[in-house]
Formats: sequence, C-alpha cells, structure tokens
Amino acid sequence: MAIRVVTDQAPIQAPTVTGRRGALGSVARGLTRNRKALAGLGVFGLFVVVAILAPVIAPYDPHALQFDQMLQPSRAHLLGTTGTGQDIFSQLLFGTRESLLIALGAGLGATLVSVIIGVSAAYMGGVPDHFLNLFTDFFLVLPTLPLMIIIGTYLNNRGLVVLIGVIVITGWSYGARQLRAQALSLRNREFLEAARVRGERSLYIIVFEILPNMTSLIVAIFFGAALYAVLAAAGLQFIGLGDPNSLSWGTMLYWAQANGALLAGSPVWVLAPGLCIAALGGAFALINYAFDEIGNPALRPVRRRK
Amino acid sequence: MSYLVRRLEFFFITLWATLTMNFILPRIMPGNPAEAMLVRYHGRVSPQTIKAIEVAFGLNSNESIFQQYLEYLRNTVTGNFGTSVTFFPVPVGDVIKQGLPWTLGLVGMATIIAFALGTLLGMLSAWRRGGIFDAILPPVFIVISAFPYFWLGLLFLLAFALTLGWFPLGFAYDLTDSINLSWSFAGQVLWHGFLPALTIVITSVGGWILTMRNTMITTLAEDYVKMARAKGLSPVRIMLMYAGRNAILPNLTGFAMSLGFVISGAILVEIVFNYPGLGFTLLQAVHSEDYALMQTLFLMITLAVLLAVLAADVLTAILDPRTREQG
Amino acid sequence: MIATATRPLLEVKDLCVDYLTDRGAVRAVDHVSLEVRKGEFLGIVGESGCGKSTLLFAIARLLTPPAEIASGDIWFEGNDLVSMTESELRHFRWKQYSVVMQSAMNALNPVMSIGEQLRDAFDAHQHLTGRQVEKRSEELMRIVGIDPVHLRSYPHQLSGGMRQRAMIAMALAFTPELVIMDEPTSALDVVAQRSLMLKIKQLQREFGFATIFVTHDMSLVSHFSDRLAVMYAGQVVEVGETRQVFADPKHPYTVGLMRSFPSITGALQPLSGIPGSPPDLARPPAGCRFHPRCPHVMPRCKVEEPDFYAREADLVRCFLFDA
Amino acid sequence: GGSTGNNTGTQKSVGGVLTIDNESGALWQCDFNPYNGSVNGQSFGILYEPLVYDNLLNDQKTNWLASGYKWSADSKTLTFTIRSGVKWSDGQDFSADDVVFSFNLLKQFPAADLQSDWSVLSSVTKQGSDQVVMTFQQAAVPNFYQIAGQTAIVPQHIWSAFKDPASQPVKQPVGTGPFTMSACTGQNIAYKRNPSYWQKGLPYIDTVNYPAFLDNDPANAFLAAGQAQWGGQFIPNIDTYYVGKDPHNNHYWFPPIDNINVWLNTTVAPLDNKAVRQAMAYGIDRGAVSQKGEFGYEPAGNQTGVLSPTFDSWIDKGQADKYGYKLDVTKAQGLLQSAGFSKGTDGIYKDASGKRLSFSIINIAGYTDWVASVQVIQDNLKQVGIEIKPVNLEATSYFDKLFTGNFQLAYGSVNTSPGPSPYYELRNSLHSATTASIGQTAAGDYGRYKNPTLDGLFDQFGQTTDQAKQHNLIKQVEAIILEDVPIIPVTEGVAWYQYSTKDFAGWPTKDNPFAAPAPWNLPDWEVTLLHVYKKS
Amino acid sequence: MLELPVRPQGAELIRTVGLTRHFRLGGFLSRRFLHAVDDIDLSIHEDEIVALVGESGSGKSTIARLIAMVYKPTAGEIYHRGRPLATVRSRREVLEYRGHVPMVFQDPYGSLSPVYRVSHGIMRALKLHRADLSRRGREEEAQRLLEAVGLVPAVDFLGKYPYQLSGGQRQRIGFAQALACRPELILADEPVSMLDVSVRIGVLNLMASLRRRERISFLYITHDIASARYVADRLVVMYAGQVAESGPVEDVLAHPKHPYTQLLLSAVPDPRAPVSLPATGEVQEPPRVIDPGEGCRFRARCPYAIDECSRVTPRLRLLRPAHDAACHVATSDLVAPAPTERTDKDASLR
Ligand SMILES: Nc1ncnc2c1ncn2[C@@H]1O[C@H](COP(=O)(O)OP(=O)(O)OP(=O)(O)O)[C@@H](O)[C@H]1O
Ligand SMILES: Nc1ncnc2c1ncn2[C@@H]1O[C@H](COP(=O)(O)OP(=O)(O)OP(=O)(O)O)[C@@H](O)[C@H]1O
Ligand SMILES: [Mg+2]
Ligand SMILES: [Mg+2]
Repeated sequence: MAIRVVTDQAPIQAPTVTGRRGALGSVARGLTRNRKALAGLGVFGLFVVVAILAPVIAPYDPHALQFDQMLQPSRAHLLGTTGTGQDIFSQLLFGTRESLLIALGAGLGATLVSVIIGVSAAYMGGVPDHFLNLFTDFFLVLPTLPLMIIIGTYLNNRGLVVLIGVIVITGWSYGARQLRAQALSLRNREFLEAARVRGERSLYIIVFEILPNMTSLIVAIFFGAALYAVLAAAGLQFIGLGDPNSLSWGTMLYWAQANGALLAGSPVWVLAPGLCIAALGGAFALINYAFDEIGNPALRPVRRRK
Repeated sequence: MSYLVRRLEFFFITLWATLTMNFILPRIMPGNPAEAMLVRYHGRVSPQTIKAIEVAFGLNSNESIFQQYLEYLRNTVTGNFGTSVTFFPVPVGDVIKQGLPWTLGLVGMATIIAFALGTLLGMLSAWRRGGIFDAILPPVFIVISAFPYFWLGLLFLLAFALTLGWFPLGFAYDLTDSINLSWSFAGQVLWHGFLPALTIVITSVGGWILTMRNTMITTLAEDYVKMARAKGLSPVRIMLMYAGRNAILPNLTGFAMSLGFVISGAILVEIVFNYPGLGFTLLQAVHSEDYALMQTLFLMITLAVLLAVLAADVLTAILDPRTREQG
Repeated sequence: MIATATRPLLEVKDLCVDYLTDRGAVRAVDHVSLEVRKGEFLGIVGESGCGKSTLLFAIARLLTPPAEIASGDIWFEGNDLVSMTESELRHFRWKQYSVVMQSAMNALNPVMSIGEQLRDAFDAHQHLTGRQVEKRSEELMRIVGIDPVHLRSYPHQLSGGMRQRAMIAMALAFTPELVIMDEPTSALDVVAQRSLMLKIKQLQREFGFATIFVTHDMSLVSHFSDRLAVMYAGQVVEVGETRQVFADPKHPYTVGLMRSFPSITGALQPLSGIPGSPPDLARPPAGCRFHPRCPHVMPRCKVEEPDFYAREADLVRCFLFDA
Repeated sequence: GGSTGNNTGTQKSVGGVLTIDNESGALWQCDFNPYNGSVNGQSFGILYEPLVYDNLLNDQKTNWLASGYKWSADSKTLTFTIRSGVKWSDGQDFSADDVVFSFNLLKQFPAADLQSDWSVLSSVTKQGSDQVVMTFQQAAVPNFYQIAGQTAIVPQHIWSAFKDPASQPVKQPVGTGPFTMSACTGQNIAYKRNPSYWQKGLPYIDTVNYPAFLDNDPANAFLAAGQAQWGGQFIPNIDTYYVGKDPHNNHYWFPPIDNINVWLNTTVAPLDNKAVRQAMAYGIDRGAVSQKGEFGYEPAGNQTGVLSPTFDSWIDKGQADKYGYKLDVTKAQGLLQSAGFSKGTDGIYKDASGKRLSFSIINIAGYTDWVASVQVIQDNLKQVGIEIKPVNLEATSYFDKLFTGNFQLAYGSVNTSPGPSPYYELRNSLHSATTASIGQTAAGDYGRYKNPTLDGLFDQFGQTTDQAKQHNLIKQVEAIILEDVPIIPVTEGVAWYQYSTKDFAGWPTKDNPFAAPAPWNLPDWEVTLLHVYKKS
Repeated sequence: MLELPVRPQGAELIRTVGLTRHFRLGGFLSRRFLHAVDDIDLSIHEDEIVALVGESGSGKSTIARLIAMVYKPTAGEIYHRGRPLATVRSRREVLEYRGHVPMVFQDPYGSLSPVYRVSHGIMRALKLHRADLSRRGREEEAQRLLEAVGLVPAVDFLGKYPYQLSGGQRQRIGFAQALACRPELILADEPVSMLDVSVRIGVLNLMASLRRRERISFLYITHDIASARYVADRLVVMYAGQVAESGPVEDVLAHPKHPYTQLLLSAVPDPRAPVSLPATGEVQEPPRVIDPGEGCRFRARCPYAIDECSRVTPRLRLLRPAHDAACHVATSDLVAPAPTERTDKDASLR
C-alpha cells in the first residue's frame, strides 16, 4: 500500500499564471515543462500504447495453455511460460489493459467522488460541511485494506467493476480533504463573490468558477488516486481477492505466487509484473510529485548562476 | 481547548461509526460461519456436526437486529468480544492478544522509524535545497514508494533470506524459543523483524521525505526564518526550532492518520514474511466469516489509528500554542 | 554627493540584485547607491514591486534563492558585507544592525513565546545568565511600552501593534547602530500606525540608531524621515531631504506621485496621478525606465539610461537635470 | 505390543529433533482438544489415540488401544477388548471406562462428535473389566473406520469435569500417545517423547516441533531451506524447488486419497441427459488437467471413480477399458449428435430448440490449482463444442451453492472424510441418502443423482465383512458410474508429503505405505512419527 | 461653515433600517456571536457618492454584502426604492435587483478568475442582466463598456487574461462588469486600496466621472479618508459595527463630532499639513465586538468617556445640518452659534 501523507496544511494555491488556453492548458504546460512529470508521462504513455497495441505486439494468445509449463525465458518466450503453460510476455502485454483500466477507472471514480464531496462541503459550509468533513476524516482513518477485503468479500463478486468500486470507496477521502481545503481557500476569493453578486446560480459557480480554478489540484488528485488504485488493486489481487481468470499484473503476481515462481526458479514471472506495477506506480508518483512543483512555484528547483 | 474538544468529538463519532459499521457489514455478508467452518475443517466434518456447532454458536438466534446491536455495543464496551469461529473455542480477545504485540511492534516501530527518518531527510533536503542530496533523494524515494509492499518484500526474502541466508525465513523470533525477557531474545526479535520492517520503512519513507521537504520549503520562506537568520542564530537552531518545528506540525496528524494505510500494508507484509501478527489473522477471519474476530480486529486497528491521531492532536496542541485556544 | 565630514554608517554602491527565474534573470534592484548616516532616519518609498524589500534584504544579506546579489558593494562601518560569509555575518548581525519586518505575525515564530525568541537572540551573541536575560528582556518590553508579562505570551495572543512593538524590542536588544524596517506599520490601521511611528521616532531619538524605513505610503514618511529615497522600477530615482523632496519634487515620477494622493486638508483640487502602470521588471523598458509614463519624455530617454544628477541638495536620475 | 512395522533389526537410537512443515493458515491457539475440528490436527494421534489404527491407504488394521475386536454375525454389534498396561501421560491407568466415557461423551455432546459416530451407534457399554460393546442401529461395517480408527479416546478422570467438551480449551493435554506437549507458543508447538509410552522403546524421536505457517510460501521456503524434515503441502515445481536442493535426501510421494470431480447437477437440463454427461466425460483431457492444473502431482482420475493406484485392487479394468474414457473429441461429438444436438456457427452444440450447451462451473477462487484445472477443462470442452464459464467464488458461497444444489457444474471433491476403501467416497458422493432436494443442504451427492440400484449396492456393502463380496459390489458400482456418468472424476487429490532423509530415516514410502504420509493425515501422522528415527 | 453647499438630493435608492448582522463564532453549536454590524440606519440617494470609512473589521464590507444580498440580515431591513428586500424573492426579481446594485471588489487580482479571459465576467453579466442583447450585441456592448472605463482599444483587452493586465486595468474591468448590469448604485468595497498610489487616483477619477456621466450612485468603502473626501458627497464613519458619525464630507472633516472621528483624523498623516508630532498616548486596538452589552463601544479608548457611556448605547443625533454623531458627550451646533472658523477640534466638545 502506498503511504499517502495527509496534512492539514493549506493546499497549493490555484495557479497564478495561466496560459492562453485556460485551466487545462496551463496544467498541460506545467506538466510538459517539468522533467519529472515528463519522465512520468513518458512511462505512462508507453503503457497506454502497449495496452492499445497489445493484440498486435503480443506474440501469442495470453490465455492459451498451449506451451510447456514453467519454461525459462528464451527467444520463443521472452519471459518464459507460466505454470499452466501460458506465455508470460503476452500476458504482461495484455495485462497492461486491465491494470491501466483499474488505475484510470478507479482514479476517475475516486476523483469524482472527492470533487463532489470535498467541493460541496466547502461550498455549503456550516453544518453540512461539518458532517461531510467528519465523514471524510472517518474514511481517512479507516484502515483501507481490511475494509477493502471486507467489502470485497461481502460483495462476493470479483469482477472488475467491483474491484474498482471498492478502491473508489476506500480511496476518495484523501482527495476530498485536499479539495475541500482548497475550495475553502477559494470560497472567499473575490471572483466567486463577484459571480454570486452578478447573480450566478450555485451550480454554475461550482462548475464553472470553482472547478476550473482547481484543475491542477484535481489532476494531481487523479494521478494520486490512480497510483493508489494500482497498488491497492495489486494488493487485493495478490491476496486472491481479484478474479483469478482475469488478466492483469496483479493477477499475474497472484498466479506466480501461487505457483511459488520466485522460489521455484522462475523469478521473472514475479519480477516482470511487479516491475510493471512499480513502473506505472512510479510514473504516477512522479507526475504527482511534479504537481507539487507546478502548483506551488516555491517548490520548483532553484537555479544557480553558472 | 476547543481544538481538543473538537478532536475528541471526531474521536468518538468515528469510533461509534466504526462500531456500527462493524456491526452492519458482516451481517449483510452472504453465507454463515458454520459453513465457513467447513473450510477451516478442510471439509472433514459431517453435516450433522455442523448443525450441532451452529446451535452451539447461537447463530440461529431470533433476537431483533436492534437488540443484537445493543447487545453488541454492550459487549464491546465491556470487552466481551465473543468467541472466534475460526479459532473455536478461543475467545476473540485471546486471539488478538497473541498477535497484537507483534503487529504493533513491527508496524509501530517501522512506521515511527520511517517517519523520523523521512522527516529528518526531508528537513535536510529542504535545508540544502538544490544540493545533490536534494536532487536525488526525494525523487528516488518517491518512485520507490510506488512499489508494491509485498512485491518488495518477496524480493528481499529471496535475496537476503533464501539466497544469502542473512535473515530468517519468517516468524517473530526463533521457532523453538518461547517469549522471554533476555538480550538474546531481543536480538532474535530484531533479527526476525528486520526484513519486514525494512520493507515498510523503505516504501513509506519517501512519502515523509516529500511531505516534510515541501512543508519545510514553505516554512523556510517564512519571515520568521528570515528573521532568525537576521538575528544571527546558529543554523542548526534555525533549522530545528524555527523551520523544522513549524514544518512538522501539520504533518503530525497526517502521520497518525496514515497509520491506517501502514497497518493495511502490514497485512501483506505479514503474509509474505510469515510474521505472526494481526494482519493475517484478519484476512483469515474474513475468509471464514468470523464475525466476532473480524469486528474486533477491525475495531482494534481503527482504535489504534484513532488513538494515534488523538495522540498526535495532543502533541500538536502541546507544540503549537495556537491550537490551544482557538479553533 | 552630499559630502559629510564623517564616513557614513552604511554605504551602498551600485548594488544590483537579480531574481533567477525560468524566464531569465529579473533585475529587481538596479545599480542602487545609497548612504545612511549615523542616527539618521532614511525613508525609502516606491510603489509595490519596485524592489524596496529586495534592496533591504540585500543590505541585510538576507536574500535567499532565487534572489542573489549580482554586483555592487555594501559597506557597513568599514566592513564589506557582500563578501562576508554566513558565519562571519552571524556575529555581525543583530549586534550591529537589526531588522523589523512588515508583518510581525509572520516574522515571529508562532510556536515560541516572545520571551523565548528574545532569549534566542541573546544566547546567540552573549553569554548571559537566565536571570540577566530575563531582566534585560523585561527592560526592553518596558522601553517599547508593553507589559513584561507578555514575555510569556505567544505571538498570536498579542494584537498587531503589540507584536510590532515586540519586534522592535527585539531589534533593540543590543542597541544596534542601524535598524532596518520594511513597512513595519502597513498591516496596522491608521490610529495604531500613528502610535507605532511615534514610538519608533521617540526610541530613535533616545538610542540614536539610524533607520532605513521602507514604505509605499508617501504621507507616512513625510512626517518622520530625515531623508527620502524614491524608488521606481528597481532604481532610486531621487534622493534628498524629505522636506525638500516634498516641497519641490524634481523627478517627473516624484512629481507625479505628489499629484497622486488627495489630502484631508486644503482645497479640493483635481488630481491626475500618473497615466500608465509600472513596468514589469522582467522586461523593463529601454533607456529611462520611467519614459513610457513620463510627460516630459525626450528622444534620448528612450535609448539612454540617465545617471544621477545633483540639483540643489538632491540627487535626481533624470535627463531634465543633466546640466 | 502393537506391531509398528519396525522390520529392521538395527539398533535405532533415541533422540533428535524433527520439525514438521505444514501450512496451518493460522497461529497455534495451543488448544489440544481432539473433539474440536479446528484444532484436532495438533492432538489426535500424537497425543490421543484411537482404538484401532486403520490405514487410510490400504485398510490395514492394527490394534491400538484395543487389543482386539469382533463383529457379531449380523454386523450390528462390535466388541472391543481394551489393551491393558496403557497409562495416561499423567501416570493414571487407561481402562475400558475411558473408552465408554469417551463415546458416551460424544453422544451427549453432538458438536464434539466430529465423525457422527452416533448417527449409526445405538449404545456403548462396558462388558467385564476390559471389554466395550457397541451396538448399531443397522449393519455398519464400514463405520468401523470412523469409530475405531478416527475417534480419539480421552481420559475420563480429566474430561468428566469439562462442561462442554466440544469447545473446552485443553491447554495441558493428557493422552496415551507417544508424545506429550511440552511447550506451545503461537508460532510453534514442541512435543516431547513420552517415556512411558505403551509401545516400549518408542518413539525414537525426542522432540517434534510443529511451527505454524500462515501461508504456503514461507512453509515451502522453510522446507526447501532444510529447516524442516517433514512437509505436507503443495510445492509448485517440486523437482527443482525441493528435490533439486538436495537430490540425495529430499523426496516426495503423493498418494491419492480422494477424487476431484466435475459435479453435474442432474436436475438441470440438459445435464439430466446421459449423452451430454458422457460427451463431457469423453471431452476432458484428464492428463492435461493433471499436468497443467496440478503440475502432474495430482494424477489423472478415471471414470470408475476408484482411486488409482491407491485402490487399484478394486478397479474392474475390463469394464473401464470397454468404455475407454479419455479425451476423444469425435466420440464426444458423435454422442451429442446422436442425442439430437447440432453444432452451431460458434462451434457450440445446441439442442433442437436452439439452446446452446453452455454451463457455468462454480469453483473456489482461492484454490489456484483448481482454477487452473478448470481453465484446462474449459479449453478441452470448447474443442468438443461445449461452453464452460468458470465462476470463482469465495469458499463459503461456493459451499453454500454446492450443498444446496444451486449450480450447473461444480468442480471439487466430496466434503466428507475419505476412507480406507473406495466405498466411503463413492457412497458419500452418490448414495441418494446423502442428497437433498434443491435448496436443502446435501451431505454428499451434490449432483442430486438418484439411482436405487446403486443405493442397494452400497447398502449391501455395509452389511458384509467379506472382502470378496465387497470387491464385487464395488465393481457393480463402477459399472453404473461408467455408464451413467453421474460425476466426472478428473484428477485425484493426494496426500502432500515431502521428507528429507538427511537426518532421519524410517519414512513411509510408496513401497512401504505403512501410513498415510501427510502430517495432516490423522491419526496416521502418529504412526509415521513412531517409525521415523534419527540416523546416527 | 454651516452653509456648506448640500447637494440637492435625488430619490432615495437604498435605505437600511436597524440593519444588523451577527456571525456565530466557533462551531455550529457555539452560542457566541460576533456583532459585525449592529443597528445601522443608512441611506443612499440617486446620484450620490457615500463614503463609508472606519478601521479594519468595523463592518464596512458586511454592510456592502448585506445590501448586495450576499448575506441575510440578522435583524433590520433594507429598502430598495422603498421596497423591502425581504420581499424580493423570485429568481427574476433577485436578478433584477442584482443588476441594479452590483459590486466592485477590493482586490483587482482576486476578483477576476485567473482561468478566464477578462471578457468572461462582462459577458456573463450581460447575458444575465441584458436578455435583450444578442450574442453580437453583447460583444458590442462589452466593447462599449471597456471604452467607458478607459480601456482602449477595447477589443484587445477583451481577449486578455487577467495576469496580462496591471492592477489598475483589472480594477477597471471590475467597473466594466458592474456597468454591464446597468446599475443604479455600485457598491465599491475598497476598490483602490490595493492599487499603487500612482494608479489609484485614476480609478477614483473614473468613479467620479461615472457618477457625472452615467448618474450612478456609489457606496464607496475605504479606510482612506482623504480619498473619501476626494470623491464622496457624504461620509459615514463606522466604529465597531456601528455608525459613529455621518454627514457631508467637508462638514465632518471640518467639524468632527465623535471622538473616534477626531482620533482618526488626527492620525492621518498629511504631507501637506504642517508637521507636528503631538505625542498621542498609547492607543488600544479596536475591539472585536463579541456579545457586547449596552454602552458606547468606543468608551474604553475615549478620553471624554462619562458614566453614561458605559450604560447607554448612544444613538445618532443630529448635531449639525445633515450631520449626526452617536456620542453622549458631543454638543450640538444647531442651536449654539457656530464657531466662526475651523479651529481646535476639541472646541465642539464640552
Ligand atoms: N521569487 C521571485 N522571483 C522572481 N521575481 C521576484 C521574486 N520575488 C520578487 N520578485 C520581483 O522583484 C521585484 C521587487 O520585489 P520586492 O518585494 O522587493 O518589491 P517591494 O518594493 O518590496 O514591493 P512591496 O511594496 O509590494 O513590498 C518585484 O517586481 C517582484 O516581481
Ligand atoms: N462570513 C463571516 N463569518 C464570520 N465572521 C465574519 C464574516 N464576515 C465578516 N466577519 C467578521 O465581521 C467583522 C466585520 O467584518 P467586515 O469585513 O465587514 O469588516 P471591514 O470593515 O470590511 O474590514 P476591512 O477593512 O478589513 O475590510 C470582522 O470582525 C469579521 O471578522
Ligand atoms: Mg516589500
Ligand atoms: Mg472589508
């Protein structure tokens, strides 16, 4: 599990300098200007390409049980074969699809929930805020993996949707807290008051005035949630709470572990999906890290005169 | 004191919500523990016996759900957590007593070490802004923190225990020893706990480095730090008392809250390292639908986190005079 | 230059400070030369962002990255502050010169009591017993007009004016030669501001330290400063006797400023202000920095940078006075 | 004394520390109650013993706490002569009273009656000083295994004080076994040699350590690293992983003990159609399932339902060959076609109404080998033209569905103890007395198969002690299974067993199967521990 | 100077009666209230600039927000052209009112959303309040408005982002937004306090000219008395949530009746005034008015406080023509002969 550090600190401010293309444009520009973000985006992009092209580049059907079992890596099987004689390399390529889907799906879901709860808490203020905030904090202190295990078992369905749902349920609170803090700091910004005095409706203000100003934080939260989703899904699948027939890195690890791959002389079977998870997670972490710098110019690397 | 009053409110409401959720969740789960017991018995128990056990458990009770809830609350408050189905007939309290010290010890120590180390490194990294240390350390650890705990644990196990044989393959202390208070036993505990702790520390230290670094950088830009420099104070004093002390404050509560995440991760670490803690017990309780055990474990873990949060709040109140008075 | 018999306490020569940013260096202080004599109250005025604080922090050697001194000298009592290392400076600081910042809320450590923060200053420079420190602290608090019980208070427990006074008390701990003040009153309302200014003035008379006082409030310095430096876009454009500058502003910018604020006395007259807005320091205009807004602009202003020209007792950076 | 097969004349020294390596999935609770199903694995056999040791693999019976037994002619009364000279580990004498007490305790507390002895017993009484007479409600010859071989005898002088023997934690066990519990922590139980054990000179081993492993992997690593000598769990790739580490000393042997079947719910159309069932039986490559799903460690099953090689003597080879159930796509498709099914464009057969031959198969998600096996079956049947959709469930809901008949196909084994002859498993899997209507919990026969002829054969088996007659009955049973295909045995579950001969000798082997060899074979592990000795 | 020219007054636009607003302190269970605005009677007429001055936290912005219908009053009523605002309920009526009474904010950096072009606010205001205009019409109107506030060429400015503008330009955009609503009254909450001295006067001049050309009234909130004098007709001095004094600007400056007004005026540094440094004694901080009792809120700082001040809250009294103050001690000039010349300010006190 990732450790996500929660602080009560006022979050990064909305960007003060905004590019010509408005909110998203400035986020994009910030990302492409940051070396760490670029590295992260590069890895992420690579996985996206692999996921899309999996059927084209994969040498074999990842499900086919047609080969000998536990083959060592060779020209024919770049990463060897599994305990049931499937090609690990092909599995790895196809597994990218579901792993990415979980990361992005759960990331989006969690972000959505945190936006709704965080922003409405801040916007409503008063009693609703108090309770929504309590609710958020409650979810924040709940130990997630146990909760996930319990919910996962309760739903008694190992489908992708359930997995994503469980991750969303346990993963939204962190972002909600950050968003609330930033929305609170925005709440008293005069342009919002200006909009209110102008006669805008609350929904318009939230959607068109507050949210665009939090784009950078929302994107950051999305990547944070995606990172969390990657690790959480891997953890759940590893302990066998995923669908063992599905094809993702976490499930591959589960099978590798069930077959004692590490100790039975096929470490590649464990290493490859683990490295992919680590790489994707690392990419998200880097992007997230870069967002700190994008959102808070004070954190940018200092320059020295040569 | 309204700050602490508010935190106490949070403490109790969360506790109550956890208790209630504990009550509800298992009850809406499918299956029943007697069936679950079959799994435990490797299916080698006749159905008649299962029936008998069901009756012995009082599973077919026909109290109303509300009565059950009150009963449950009363039992929990009085420390009567019931009997574990998984470890029938051991009382839940005993099951937990057995694993708790190990989980607390391992996770607690590792987390504190990670926090202390991360905070220190983050502080130094921000202080030496732009140095080599600062350029390498945070990004590297950030990437490492994205590694799956259990996977790293597996690799360590393969490398340091199985291949090199430097560390044991599992357990909390030497297999045949029994718990005692001696230096050699303490040595065993450290030796056995080293790899799992290392896994936790390595994957969690990055988060602390980054948080601390970022708050520290923000703090370093504060006027009072500039002022401290203007006063000609020694750099160490500025770093610790002016920048560091202020930068650490907002992280304390976050640290405590994140304990929940760490405990979660510990479940996987315990499985990988065959460490006799609560994490694995919980997974098992869930698999065998052991209501009582599951509820209590979840409660214990949440309570541990909540207590840590409360402790952090008190500490914050002590360290930060502002919180003592206002909201 | 105003020749004085004694050497000035502080001499700033051709000081330049840059902020190193993504888009290149921003010169926030551009060839500034100044001097402060013993016991003198020097006011520095200018609009926000013209580099006042940067100049002050450069003088106090408190700049942090991305700011850095690009060139120039700062002589303080015959020592070159620019070339000193941090550890050499440490012994110089606070004893010789001290700093009072704009907002005491931010400049006081929120988690330490006023007394502790005072003690820190003492501990860094003198070996005093606890008792001595306490006595001296109480004395300082009384000097600035705060009840010594507040030594045990934390910054947030004090009102804005009291915090500023506590800061000043701290700044006077070693009765330094120079107290540098960056808008110490701008966070206060007029009444409190007035009361604090009077206190500062009184203390200055009493202890004889020199003061550099930065503000953007023209009216404020008019009553308190002996000499005045007017800054525009990183440069000092006019220096002179305060009285003189107000009575007879020379630089077109100063003239414009004088026409920018209404008064509560006298006849109501239409004011025009200065058209246009201050330049972005990252892209300062060529030639005289004021030329785009200047009513007296000459062709030469657009290409050449003016130097200082003496007129009466003042120095003015404008070609109008290039004799 | 009981012969424990110490056929070598060499002097075996007493001593040595033997470590068992067996995933327990939990920390030890240090409860040594043989009547508690979740902990009896740590006490039954080694601490508490049965009346007669009945070898699961070959039905070899060895008198144990009973020195003899005798069935009445109508097979309704069984009389045991209780061994004298046996002492409880606290020094008290063991007697027939303890036996009578133990059985009547189980009658009184059904939750403790793990073997359901009292579902067939009607009374247990003492006769004379050393005889115990058991009467049965009906002829119950096969129940001998449970009653004499699987029921632990506990000391009356201690257990009479227990309020609820099923849940009574027993921290300081007192038994008649060869070992006594000397220390127990959550992670290890240490058993010490019982010097006053009734089989003089036994056991050889001084100390047995039984560590608690939460999961397979650490247990396997521990075993492979040579830190334990006796293993009992699945090790993937065992030849490199375990044997390869020390080819000279590390060995394994996996004797089959039960069948892993595809259960067919015969109440669901078209699974009620014999042709479909037969087609499926011809459509599964049992060898491939065994290879891919189980690494070849669990051998392929056969359609007679009789375990091979364990119960080879019971198999009617002639009949089995006549049917020749093995992967035969043409034959399977022929069967379907002649039963009126036709192949659809998607390659799946459909009936006249156009309903596709598509079934879901429930399975336990946590059993990775089963999940893999089903993948192979799915692959096989797809070639035939039958679609199988795996549904991997949490164990509890799997059992719930399995027991209540709420499934189409299910993968798994019958949930009752195997026994020392094919009778036990086959009866439990197919006798209609063990089934229930859909929605009700069935004790066995989850497929709801009903065949009065078959029931009759099983009933006759229960009434005879004549071996030849028993064999004959089972052969008739086989014929029905071959023809009717009420279940499809796919692979054979085995007793996982690894052992190291580096320091210890005397292990059970394929050639000398004196006991079911896994540490979790109760009470066989006691017998193994009595044979094994430290090499000097 | 009793015969100061009092501008002929137009119709009354806004009148507040006993306007009060309290804020709950602490959590939602707290029983402590901050009295931000207490019992204010204030009126603004057509074609009038009313300046509201007072130190920070005295409740100036709260009054503006109450009038702008951002806050609901705790007690009291606001009348718009005689109609109580409490009866303005429907969305259409509220919108109409908002169109008549827009607001311009203090912070030129904060009052424009950084993610939108400056045209955004103006176009939205036009869309909401000028339903008659087509898209094209709105664009033309936006250009006209920018020209009206002196931003030419207007087309260029409309396409810019706030960060591309200087503070003064941004503040003009704020005024253009307010004008888009076709206002009767603009609530200007410290519209120049964050601007540089040299640009500030330009914005003040803009306000003056808007009043002159478009006949728009202003509620001009500031703590800079000099700038209030520069643009306003009437001056309202607030202290701790209450009106201390109100009257024609020049009259209040010349004859401050309330001791707080006097203190304030004496503290304003004025480079054009003769330099004198009277040592005013220690000055306390203005109070945060939490659950105040009866009595004058200035009494603790007041050199003239009498017994009555701590018992009875002073009400506004007419002390000079159109000029009232809330002080028990101040004397009326209405009956007594007016002092001939502006002299010692203490003269008006006993
Ligand atoms: N970190 C920075 N990076 C780049 N430019 C900076 C930085 N800090 C300040 N500047 C620029 O330096 C110039 C001078 O800033 P400084 O704070 O000295 O102005 P000031 O006169 O003190 O303003 P104020 O009256 O608002 O305090 C400003 O134009 C500002 O834009
Ligand atoms: N929404 C609010 N919730 C709680 N308190 C408020 C709120 N708005 C204003 N206040 C409080 O009401 C008092 C009056 O505030 P207001 O903003 O009206 O003062 P002001 O005169 O405009 O001050 P400034 O000159 O600083 O703008 C202050 O103490 C302020 O803290
Ligand atoms: Mg400044
Ligand atoms: Mg205000």
